[in-house]
Amino acid sequence: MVLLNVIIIVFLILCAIAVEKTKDLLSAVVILSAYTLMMSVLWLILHTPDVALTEAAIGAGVTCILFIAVIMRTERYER
Amino acid sequence: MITQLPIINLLLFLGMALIIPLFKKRSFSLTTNLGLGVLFLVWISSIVLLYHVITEGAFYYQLGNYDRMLGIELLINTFSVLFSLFIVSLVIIIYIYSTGDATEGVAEKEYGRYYILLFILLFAMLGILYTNDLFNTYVFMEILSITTVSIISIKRKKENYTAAFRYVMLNEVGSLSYLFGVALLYMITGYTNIELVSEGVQSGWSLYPANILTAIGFMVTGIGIKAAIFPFHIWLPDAHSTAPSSSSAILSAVVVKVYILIMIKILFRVFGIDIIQAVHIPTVLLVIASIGMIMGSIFAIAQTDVKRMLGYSSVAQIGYIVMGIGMVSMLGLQAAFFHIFSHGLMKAALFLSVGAVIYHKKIRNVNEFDGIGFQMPVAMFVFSIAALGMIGVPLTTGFISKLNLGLAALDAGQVVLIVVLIVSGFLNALYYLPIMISAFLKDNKDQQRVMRVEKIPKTMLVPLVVLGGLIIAIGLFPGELLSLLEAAALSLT
Amino acid sequence: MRKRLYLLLFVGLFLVLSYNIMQMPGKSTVDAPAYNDTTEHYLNESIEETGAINVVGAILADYRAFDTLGETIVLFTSIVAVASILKVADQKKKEDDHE
Amino acid sequence: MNDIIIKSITRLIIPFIQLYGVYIILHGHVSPGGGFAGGAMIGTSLVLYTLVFGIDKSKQKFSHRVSEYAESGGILLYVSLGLIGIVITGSFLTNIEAGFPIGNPGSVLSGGMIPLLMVGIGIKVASTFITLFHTLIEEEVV
Amino acid sequence: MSFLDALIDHINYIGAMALFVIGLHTVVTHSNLIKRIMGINIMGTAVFLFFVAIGNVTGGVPPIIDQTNPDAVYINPLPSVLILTGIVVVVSITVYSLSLVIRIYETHGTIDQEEIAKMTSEDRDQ
Repeated sequence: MVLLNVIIIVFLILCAIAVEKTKDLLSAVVILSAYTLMMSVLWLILHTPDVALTEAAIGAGVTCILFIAVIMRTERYER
Repeated sequence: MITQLPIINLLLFLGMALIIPLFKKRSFSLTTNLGLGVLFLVWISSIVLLYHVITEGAFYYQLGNYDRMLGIELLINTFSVLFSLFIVSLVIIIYIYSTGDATEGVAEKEYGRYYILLFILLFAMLGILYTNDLFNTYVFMEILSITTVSIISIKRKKENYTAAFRYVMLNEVGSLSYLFGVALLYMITGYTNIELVSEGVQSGWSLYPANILTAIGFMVTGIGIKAAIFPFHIWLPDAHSTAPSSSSAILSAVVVKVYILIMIKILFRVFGIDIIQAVHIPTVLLVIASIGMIMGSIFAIAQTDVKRMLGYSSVAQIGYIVMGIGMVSMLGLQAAFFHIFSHGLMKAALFLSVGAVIYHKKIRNVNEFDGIGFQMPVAMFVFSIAALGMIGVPLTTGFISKLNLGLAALDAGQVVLIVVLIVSGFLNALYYLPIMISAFLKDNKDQQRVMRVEKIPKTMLVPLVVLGGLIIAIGLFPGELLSLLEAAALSLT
Repeated sequence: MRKRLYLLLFVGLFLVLSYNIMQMPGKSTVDAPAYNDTTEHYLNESIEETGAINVVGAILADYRAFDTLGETIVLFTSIVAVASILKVADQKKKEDDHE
Repeated sequence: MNDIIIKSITRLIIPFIQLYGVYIILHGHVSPGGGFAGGAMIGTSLVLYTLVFGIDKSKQKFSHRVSEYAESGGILLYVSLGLIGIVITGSFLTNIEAGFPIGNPGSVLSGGMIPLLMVGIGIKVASTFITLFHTLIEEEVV
Repeated sequence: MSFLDALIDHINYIGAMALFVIGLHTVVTHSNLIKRIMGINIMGTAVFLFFVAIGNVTGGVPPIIDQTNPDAVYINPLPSVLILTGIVVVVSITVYSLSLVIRIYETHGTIDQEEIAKMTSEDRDQ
């Protein structure tokens, strides 16, 4: 369990760095979504199913849809 | 019944915000009158509460009848009631003014939303003052930040959007830092109630100093960003200068003060004087305050837009308040409280009189103010009184607060601070006096030098006169207020 | 150059904070300072006091219901705020269509 | 999107998503979940409807007026439940002391006002998210 | 206790701190507005992870009381509640900032902070 925890933490940090480095905003949103989902998996491992459920629905679902909606109305690439 | 008043005050504001959409079809004056009625009700109940607290002492209000370690608790003491009364009174004055001039840049369709946001703003500010819970403070702080930002962006101008965006980003960084601090304190105490956390912090200081140190760092930085304390002030001039005039007055006179009050609450009630002195917070605050007072004034001199100038002046004035806090003595705290009052009055008067000039003459550039004192005597007269207060001329509230700060500095043995105070006063004079001189002494090519009362709505004139009168009245008779403020400072420890 | 400086600053911040964290209460057990009498009370008494077996739900909607009220108000405010920026008044839209 | 497969699958799947959302909301006090998660699920199901059938049709189903009532209604339900506490016990948002039935712990009908508050939160969250999505993808005319 | 053990014990806290700093870096250094909002989201989840790690108990079970098993060790429920509130707040702020981004794009034609700053300084010079 501890090993899984460490792996997920490393994965999260890599995802966060990837979000920062990606120039394509749409990809960045997809990575952010993966990051959030992985975060909710971590919270499931840490025995907080309530928060994991909410984060999966709100963070990964709604936030990313809203981000994509706005990127579609504005620019896709970061300069 | 009296013990129910705090929650009733909160619910009145909330209910008012919720029923405004129902009046969409009716005439708008009905809504504003109803809002004024609600404000007066809360004002009266705040006075009743103040009387109750002074005669019978502070009391707690437990939501849901749960013990403080389980549920959320409101603490009603002199500090919270006095400042909620101050906020409500100042907002009543600005509100009356705004019924004449909410128009400045706000589309007519948006009036309803503007007042919804205004009442939720009041709800959040009162909630912050009443609550005795760190996490509850965070929730109210988020309501406050989202409403303040949206009463800036509601004007729908180009520069409002960018100013609002910068504000919301920094605000959110500040909130999350504060939340991180709450997490660190929760980690070692297991409570979120301020008094229980404070006990836990005192006993945990020897065991987990790293937690407390990091928490102090995060919380002070986070709230420092929101309160525009000097190195974090970059959002303030843009945000306050682009907002509609009545919003600028509320933001500058009230909202920033609420964040400073949270900071006082956290420093004195959560951590306590011993710990903050052990980690040298007072020294840091004093240095930051001194730099802020000087630099804010220097930036203000360089501005040509009058509202931006007032924004930078706010940065300098926040320095005065932080200096009072940084002395960590009863006198210093009392002086800081008094300056919160006097700066609130003076900044509201300045922003509203400038708003009247913008409303009537459509000019914002300092260089175009020539001879305007003859065309708008009331507004410019109030402006002059408030500006003299800012400089620290006797007979105004500004003089009393500077006197108090100086006395507190002498008491603390920090003579350097008095020099800073005097220099800052001179710098203030450097940018306020030219406006007054050009307004009353210089000729304007187009207009004759005939003084006549300006033709602006009475709802705008009366608040201006009231504010000017209050500045002088409190400047002449500060005794009552000072003793109340002393009680408020005592109720913190 | 400026980016490098920022990177250095943030790495330094991270190192300082990590050093601090190492001195904080470590592995989470029931002996951790945060697991105190409040927690015990929530876990033991919530069924009698609220009748809910999910303690998170009990705290959310009963013990700390005021927080949740504040949070619904945040949602309400965000709707009003977004509408105040994005909604277009009737007349303006018509004018835009004419152009 | 005019794909018949997507449309029929969406028609099929949306009731189940919403049913699950309602289930999550109503079981907030006996199992993980509650108003936020369930409300967000219902909100996302409506977002899915908008994405597949277009915003005009979605607005017919979930019009501006309905969402306005739902938004205020959620908070008003919450506050009025709290006011019962003030009247009966003298404290805002009281649960069992204010006379709400405690029920049989573990069943759906338990927890006094907790399920009711969860319903209020759920309505609020669902309507908020769908309104925000509509507002963000298309400027609405007042 | 060796350094590695201490590191493993504190891994969630350190991860949260790292994510917080990465988010802060994104907010402060990037000039793309949408990227900055993403930074806020990362910072938010970092703080929530910190809360969850505080509430966690090794070998515990979720705080849903099982009356048939009185010996069960439950995790601390309070941090979960605080996060539930926090998540929704961060989403609200995100939505509001996104709507601002839409308007900024319409009025300025770009969502890059530096270009906007250049434009406004040109406006002021004129």
